[in-house]
Amino acid sequence: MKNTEEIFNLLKEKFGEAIIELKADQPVEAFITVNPLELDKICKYLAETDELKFDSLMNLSGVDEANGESTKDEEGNLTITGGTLSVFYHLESTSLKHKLTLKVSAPRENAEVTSVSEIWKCADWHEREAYDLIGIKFLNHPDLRRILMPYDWEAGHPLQKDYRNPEYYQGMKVPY
Amino acid sequence: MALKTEEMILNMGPQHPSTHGVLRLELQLEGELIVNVVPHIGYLHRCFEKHAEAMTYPQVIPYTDRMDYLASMYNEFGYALAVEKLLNIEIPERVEYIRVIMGELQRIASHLVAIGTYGADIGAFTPFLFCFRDREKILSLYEMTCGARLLYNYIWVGGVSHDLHPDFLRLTKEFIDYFRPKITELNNLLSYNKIFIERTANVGILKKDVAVNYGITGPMLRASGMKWDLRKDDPYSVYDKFDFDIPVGDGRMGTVGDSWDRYFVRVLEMEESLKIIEQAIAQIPEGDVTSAIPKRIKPPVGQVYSRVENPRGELGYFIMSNGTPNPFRIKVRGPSFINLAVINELCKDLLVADVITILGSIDIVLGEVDR
Amino acid sequence: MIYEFFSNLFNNQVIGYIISAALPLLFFILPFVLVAVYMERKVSAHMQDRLGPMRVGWHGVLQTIADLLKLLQKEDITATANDKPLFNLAPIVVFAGSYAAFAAIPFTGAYIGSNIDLGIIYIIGATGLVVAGILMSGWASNNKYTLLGAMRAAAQIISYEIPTILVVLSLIMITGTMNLNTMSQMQTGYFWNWMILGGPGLGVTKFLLIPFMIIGFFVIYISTLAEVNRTPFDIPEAESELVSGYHTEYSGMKFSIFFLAEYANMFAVSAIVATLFFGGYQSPFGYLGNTLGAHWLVPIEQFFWFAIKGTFFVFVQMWLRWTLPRLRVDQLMAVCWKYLIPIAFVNLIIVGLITIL
Amino acid sequence: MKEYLNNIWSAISTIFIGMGITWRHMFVPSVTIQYPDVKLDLPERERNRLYVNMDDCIGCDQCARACPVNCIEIETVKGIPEDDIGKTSNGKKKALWVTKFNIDIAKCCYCQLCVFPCPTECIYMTDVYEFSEYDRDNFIYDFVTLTPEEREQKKINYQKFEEEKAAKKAAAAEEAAKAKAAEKKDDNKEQN
Repeated sequence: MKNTEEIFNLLKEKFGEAIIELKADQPVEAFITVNPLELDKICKYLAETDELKFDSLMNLSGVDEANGESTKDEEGNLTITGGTLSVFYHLESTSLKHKLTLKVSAPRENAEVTSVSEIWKCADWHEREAYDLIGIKFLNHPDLRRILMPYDWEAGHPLQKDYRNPEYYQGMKVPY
Repeated sequence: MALKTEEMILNMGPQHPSTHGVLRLELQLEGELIVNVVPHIGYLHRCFEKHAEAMTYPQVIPYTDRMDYLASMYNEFGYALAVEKLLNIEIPERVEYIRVIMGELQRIASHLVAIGTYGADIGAFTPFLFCFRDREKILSLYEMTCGARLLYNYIWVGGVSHDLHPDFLRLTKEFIDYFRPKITELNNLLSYNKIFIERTANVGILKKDVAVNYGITGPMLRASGMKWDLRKDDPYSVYDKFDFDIPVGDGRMGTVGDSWDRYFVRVLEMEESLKIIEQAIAQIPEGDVTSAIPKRIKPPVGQVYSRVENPRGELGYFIMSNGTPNPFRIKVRGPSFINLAVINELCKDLLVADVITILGSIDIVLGEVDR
Repeated sequence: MIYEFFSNLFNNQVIGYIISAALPLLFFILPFVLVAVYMERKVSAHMQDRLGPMRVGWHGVLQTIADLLKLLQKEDITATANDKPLFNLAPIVVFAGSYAAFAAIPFTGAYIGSNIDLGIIYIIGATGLVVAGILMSGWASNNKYTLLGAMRAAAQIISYEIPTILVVLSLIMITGTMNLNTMSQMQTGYFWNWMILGGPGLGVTKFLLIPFMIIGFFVIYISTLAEVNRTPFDIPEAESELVSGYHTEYSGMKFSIFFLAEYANMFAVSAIVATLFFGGYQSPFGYLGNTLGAHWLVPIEQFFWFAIKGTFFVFVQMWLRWTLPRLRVDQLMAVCWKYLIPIAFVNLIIVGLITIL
Repeated sequence: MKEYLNNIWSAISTIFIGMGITWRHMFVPSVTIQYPDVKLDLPERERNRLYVNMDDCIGCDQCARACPVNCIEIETVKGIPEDDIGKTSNGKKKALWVTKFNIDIAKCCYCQLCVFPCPTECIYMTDVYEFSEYDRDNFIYDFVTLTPEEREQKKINYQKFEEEKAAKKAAAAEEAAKAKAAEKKDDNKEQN
């Protein structure tokens, strides 16, 4: 059993620059921020090292942090430029009973994170959901399609803070 | 050389009697043998998470009810725990006990639906109605307590909306006495029936390591032989004060982790839940139930991941707060959503009829899969 | 018999044919189906702690008639992709198959549509037409579910005819006749003369036969259950898998013809089982008409007993349906080929040896 | 062979056990309630149709804010000093005319969140559950006791009152401004 700080030190030693920071001053949960493009390697290490053995991915949640520049047009529609989209990974080891939270942030305009669906199969649908609702692209994902929204939904990703409903979808009026 | 024939695509759902809602399964068939199953979900998508961003924290609770509508009480329970963790508030002892009693009754009610509809999927219609008959009794208990039968809005952040009805504990005891023999009857009628065993045993075997890798939780994981229950392994509320077992699949009728095990773990869990309720009724303290409800919920900036053992598995709430009365982001890790993802793995090289068997044993609620 | 009566009455062969052919339909099958559907609903309801239909008439007795009227009014939907001639023909073929079986069933000693010597074999042959109708409906609907249902039905019905025939064969060996009327007449007297209790006559043979007759009865009852697609063998309709199998695409009157055929078939196989093993129309305790000296009463009594027996077996079919789950396709075949056929075959040989004794 | 016979035995025995259970249930009294003729007794906490007791409503808008589906719409007009709006049952004096109190019961999710914040306990859920309608517009329940003309009148009254007040204020303000301007001039002079 290891706490987040020990794991952070371990990872820092192993991966160096890819591990960005440990944030423990916020309430409830400490998390480690890592580089989105090296995430798969880090996760592989976390899942396969004997002293860590994170064999289960509890949750994967994409977040639109809305920390860019937001402008409102005359109708009150919000547009956000810049800033980041993030993904939180909640890992757990069923044998060693410790937990870990990872965070990756990618630039909003071209959010790319490496996929972990090879390591934990359940990440497959989680990542598809994050892609569908937030618009984060997962590199090396086997089948990155929309999952909850219709496959031909063209109006963007609904959980982004500046999402706007389209007027029409396939000839049907959207806001009823 | 085997003759290569054209595969048939059979579209099962969205309108199909046994997909438990509006799930669409695209089956690639070789005769009646399944080559591949592609699930298509989202027909019930309401974007709960987007709604929640526009709501205040207490207003989200009615929305959580509508995710897993067969286990609404537990959805509220999980949500309330998550927000309480974020706010860091103490809950009166009586509230914890009430929540546990309600949660376990909900587990029985939810498992009754799972078992009943599973019987109906296999073709036995009578157990289905017996299960619903008994579930009605639980719903009446709920109605007495909070006025609603299905979508309760009963467990609030920091407390519960009403104290227990004066008759509640007596009637619950009566229900327990009434219900115990019904489980035996159900077992005789359905669980040990040879045809039922033939249909479910050795069908859709889920290995333990595959289950963990797919993030499977709840009765499904336990049926695969893994003793993993958040009520014991990561105790929340007052679950550590009760004495109960975690039933695991033992492959009594076939292989460990087959559909029969998944079904039977649920039957055994109902008995364990009865045990917990009995203990909770004996131990419940007096006290006020609404004193800890905060007037204005405005959590500090931060994020929390909190999870409970829902009747279907690990129900997790990831809540991110930016210090306003509205949650910045709520993500729900629905157990049905994750458990459904494994269906392709389970259905390979089986018959069409087995897809129904396996889908029923996963016990999904589409309201939660699609959110 | 009945044909002769009518052709003499009207002095015209054609009218005699038509009336004698229409009699069982009008006076037996339609009323029976109305009663059976009501019974099915009430039996299932009470087994499930429900009440069933309660609104139309006293305890809902007129519910089936209301349903019938509803079905008559319904729009007859034919999808564009259907093969129309086959699609329209299929329900008629199915009904013709099950209706034809009634021709050789002896309702009383005085009423049998056609008293042919090949009775039982004719019935088994004629009901084979049902398979053709089901296949036609499944194919013509142009729907994958109906096709799967029809294929399953064809495989199932054809396979299950084998154990049926094997058991029938063992009875033919004992009685030496294939005429159902003769077979019923042989079992006259009291219930210990029924074939299930070793048939008429006394002696070692009778008592030796009893266990094998019971086995034979179970085999034929199970296999006829499968032939009429009832639970646990209702996989061609398998509501939870195939929506409703081969008649998914049918609506209105065509659907109700399928429905009619299903219930008519249920009675037909029950009647066959009753005739073969339970004395057909014979009363278990002798006849009131004979004791009173009123001989015209005997056929009415016989009809009463026949209806009671047939309805009882239909009731058992319903009872099974509301108790048991459904088998899978391969298991269904396994039950037939691995269990019923060997048992029936061994049974046949032993019965044969006993009759030689 | 043993397995074969065992299979036959277990199949037959479990089928008969099951048939025994269903047979027994034929004689168990059924649980069905013949709904429109017989009705269940509802518990006292039943949560069904919303009702507003307008005598007590002070138009505070708390219920509308608590509603997660925005099915309550409230509009109020301030009373003018001459109006007697009445008192609530717990003795509070009302200050607002409620000119619109619509509940769209078709949108309502029966969560009871509106009931708890009400300071006068005038909105509550009743046990009426049979209120189907043929027209969707009939689901918008209007609870206001005033007639439409009265509502208009109250609005006009208030507007007039406001205008008068504004006029008075304006007049007062003008005077004040004049005075101020005069003062300012003095100030300017002084500064200069």
